[in-house]
Amino acid sequence: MNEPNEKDSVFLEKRRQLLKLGAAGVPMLLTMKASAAQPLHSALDCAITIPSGMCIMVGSDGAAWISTRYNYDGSKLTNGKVKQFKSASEYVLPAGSVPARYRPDGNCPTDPCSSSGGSSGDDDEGGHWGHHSQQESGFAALFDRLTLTRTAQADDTLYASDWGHSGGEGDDSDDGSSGCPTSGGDDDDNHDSYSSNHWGSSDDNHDDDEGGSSGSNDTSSCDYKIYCFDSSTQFQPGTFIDANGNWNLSGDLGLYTIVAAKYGEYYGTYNNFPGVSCMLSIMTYLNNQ
Amino acid sequence: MSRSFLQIAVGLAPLPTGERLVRFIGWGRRAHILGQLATVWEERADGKLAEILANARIWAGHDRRMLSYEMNRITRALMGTDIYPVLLKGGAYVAKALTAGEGRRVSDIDILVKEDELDRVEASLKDAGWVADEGTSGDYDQQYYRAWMHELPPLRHKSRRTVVDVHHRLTPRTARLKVDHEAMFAAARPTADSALKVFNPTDRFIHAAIHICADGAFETPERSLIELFYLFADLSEAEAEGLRARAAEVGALWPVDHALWAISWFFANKRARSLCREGMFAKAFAAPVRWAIRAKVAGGLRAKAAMLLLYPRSHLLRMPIGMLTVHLFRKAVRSLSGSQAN
Amino acid sequence: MRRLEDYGRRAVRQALRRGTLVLHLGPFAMQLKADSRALLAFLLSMYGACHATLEAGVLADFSLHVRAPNMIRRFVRRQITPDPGFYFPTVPLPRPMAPLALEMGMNLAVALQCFRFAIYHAGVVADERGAIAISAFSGGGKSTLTAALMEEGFRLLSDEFAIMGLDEPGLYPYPRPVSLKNASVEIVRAFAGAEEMSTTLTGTPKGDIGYRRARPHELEMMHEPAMPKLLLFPQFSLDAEPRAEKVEPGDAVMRFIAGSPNYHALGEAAFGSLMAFADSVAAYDLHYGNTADSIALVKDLWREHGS
Amino acid sequence: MAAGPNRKTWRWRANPRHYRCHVLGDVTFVYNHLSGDTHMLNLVSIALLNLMAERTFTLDELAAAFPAHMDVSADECPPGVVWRLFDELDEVGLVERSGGA
Repeated sequence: MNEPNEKDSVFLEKRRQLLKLGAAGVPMLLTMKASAAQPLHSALDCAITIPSGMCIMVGSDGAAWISTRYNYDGSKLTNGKVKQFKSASEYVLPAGSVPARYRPDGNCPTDPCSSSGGSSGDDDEGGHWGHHSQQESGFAALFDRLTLTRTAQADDTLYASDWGHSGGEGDDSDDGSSGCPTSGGDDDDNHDSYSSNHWGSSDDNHDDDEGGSSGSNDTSSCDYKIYCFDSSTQFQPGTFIDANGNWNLSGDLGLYTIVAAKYGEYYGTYNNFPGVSCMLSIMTYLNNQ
Repeated sequence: MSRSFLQIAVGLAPLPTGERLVRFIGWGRRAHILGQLATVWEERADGKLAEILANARIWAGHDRRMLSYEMNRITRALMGTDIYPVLLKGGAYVAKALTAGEGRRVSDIDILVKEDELDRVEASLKDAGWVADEGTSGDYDQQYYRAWMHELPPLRHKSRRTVVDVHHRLTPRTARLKVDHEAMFAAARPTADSALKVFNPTDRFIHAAIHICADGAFETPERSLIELFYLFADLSEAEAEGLRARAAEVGALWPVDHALWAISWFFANKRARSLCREGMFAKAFAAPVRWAIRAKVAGGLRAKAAMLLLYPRSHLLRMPIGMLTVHLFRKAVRSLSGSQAN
Repeated sequence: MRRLEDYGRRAVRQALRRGTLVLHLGPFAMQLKADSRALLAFLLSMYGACHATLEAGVLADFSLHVRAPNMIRRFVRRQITPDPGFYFPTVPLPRPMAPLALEMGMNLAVALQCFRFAIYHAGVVADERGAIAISAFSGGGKSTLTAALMEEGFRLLSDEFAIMGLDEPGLYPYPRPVSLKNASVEIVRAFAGAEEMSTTLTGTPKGDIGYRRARPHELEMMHEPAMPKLLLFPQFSLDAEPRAEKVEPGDAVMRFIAGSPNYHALGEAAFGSLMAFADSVAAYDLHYGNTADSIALVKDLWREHGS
Repeated sequence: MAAGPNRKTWRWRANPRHYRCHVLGDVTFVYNHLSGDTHMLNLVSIALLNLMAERTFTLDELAAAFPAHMDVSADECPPGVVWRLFDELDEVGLVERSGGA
């Protein structure tokens, strides 16, 4: 270490200035790290365009319904409207998808919420799979199978479809059956059926918009909250990532980012949820950091 | 994959050539064990192979540095307390410079503390900058870990982003397998340059067997088998002789028997086989499990079926059936760790 | 070693389908697998002069499987792995954009899986006097300037990465096509000539994308590193007065590290080479409003620092 | 944020075997062998690191010795600033405890 001459007056003055900054709380030491906050990497600088008229309805359990076809006027939500929204929704995410801060707070100015609380949503729609008292729900077996299917599928991809030689790797005789039946070709088919088999296909509801009648004695629902994007909005989700690679998500765009990421997590890119490709390239990048 | 690839991986069989070498390296890459291959083969390799192995060695070096620095930081955070945690798994292998720790890729550090120290450890770590990991900061996860698991919810350091798992038992409260972690804790020894302890070699093997055979770590079978192989090779004759007795004493005989079977089968290891003969696999489930392990290692479609057998099994061992479905579901739903950040 | 264009189209297609096509580019061997006409055409056009092998049994540093919409499966797998270790770079894009997926994948492979070199996000060109690194720090026209300098007697080392040795600051070539976005596509087409360019991909997540091919002599010299002399931070803004401002070496290093995907993982060897790099380069912010100005600025600086 | 508890009696030092320095103009880049991190220290923080490499200090001794080492008056370099500087070095593992009950 060749430290400069400590008696040098310019040098001393610089130290004094820095000490003043130090007294003001400015850090005197920086740790160098690759900053994910800089849109440095091509994977991070993509943008998402949210189509105009898209609304996200969030349930108190963190489930979400997404629709571009529901005209929400901002008025108080009723059970009828909730039903209509659900049938108009193009995408559905299961319970637990949306973090608590975006969920309805459950404080109904006009009561009925507290009494109907848990039961208003989950007895008819089958959308609330993650209810805590799963024993009653009757879906327990389904969760089980579903999860295992997902696990196995994902695993299959790892072992079966990465690099075509996989079939030949069991080249020893110690395993009984020979060459694994893992050709690249039927892989794709597997994945396709996987994507459409699970989680229900909401497209069937296409023309049901008018189906749910909003009857006159419709009670208000505070188990749901709706977020809408009026005009088409473009934003870069990469800007939500801080220098440590953590997400700092807030506001409606934060919610959209979460929903797009969740969608990608569950379904991949099959249904072209707006922005899912961008989210996935970002997630891939971050996961490799 | 096959036994022969595993045997090459630890240096028991010669490196293949040509297309088979390409398959071998592809296998090692997918199994995240190129670093381990590098420790065995880099010096004897040249050309592209040497470069691939050097790349893996440098990468694994980062994990190793991370682990030792996390030990340093945990020691710092607990300074002035009378708490001396036991380093588990990868951390212990690095601290003791074991072959099992060389080239191994790791993502977080595990420590074991006494149950009555848990609150103080959590408070100390939080004072030193660790926070609940984003992926498990929700009420459900926090409650789940505290109520049913054998560890605190993972703690992630705010600026370093590294994760520490603080255990106070070696198997969950709910597990059918009851391991006497207190006996193992009592036999743990201090390490040279930190306030952390490590298990003795016998208990280290026993814990790896529990973790791998009973705790779900078999999702990465190649890594797990190589780890068991090296830990077993590090046992002295006397330690190997006493292994099953100690396992019986701490209530971990069946995972140890499974581990011994796996070592004897996959690495054609005579010493493990001779210990196996002492008596095992009377239990009805042993055969399907052995099939599943073999199938999982072999990969391909059979691995998928094997996972159906192994995956819920490891969970069944950990928690009552009622808990199981909810947790499996939650686990599937749980986000991208980042997206629920505060 | 044979070039890709020396093989017949059918042989290349078969190898690409089987996944035995390996491109040998600078220090890296990249194994490719794909079943896409668009990709085959792109490869033959943009990588024709690149050294390649088609037979099985060739080891590669990276394996890239470009399977347009389906690659995302591996993303799901993340949930069940306890180890954040290694993933194939995967970029989910519609089929016609397979070339973009290939290029992004080849970038990601190096950025995320290479540890034999320190990687920094920068374009690099060189002549016999040494190398110029053009940092992407401020997003101000790195690729356009890189492509422009190729017309000024510099050879392309890399459009995307400064690939630096460990313990020594030499910069290594990885001569792949220069990736140009939106307005830059036409600017570069104008001075490089249309025959040097790929067809333009429109409507990608990054806008319009076109590629400028690496030239045969750059591929011939792909094993020859160059010593860095100049580090530039280009900042394009329309109608800006051209000027070059010296950057303090400490600041330059700080910005440069921020653009590295692997510096933190490499330990002391990367520190050693980066400090040697810092001692050997002069660093400047370049402000300019058009390509001609930027070239004039670089030529001035190169007269002073290229020696 | 502190890296852990501290006591008035604990003695601290910097161990030059655990890091490597490179001066670039007014800043010093320090590679930390323990963490693998690279830190950028300014003229003040490198002075504290260098002082602590000479011998061991309690926090109070450090606050008393640093102004003279910097060639400034104690008013210009109050103990609070020194302690915070110390915390920054402690946080990244550049200093270590060396005795003191």
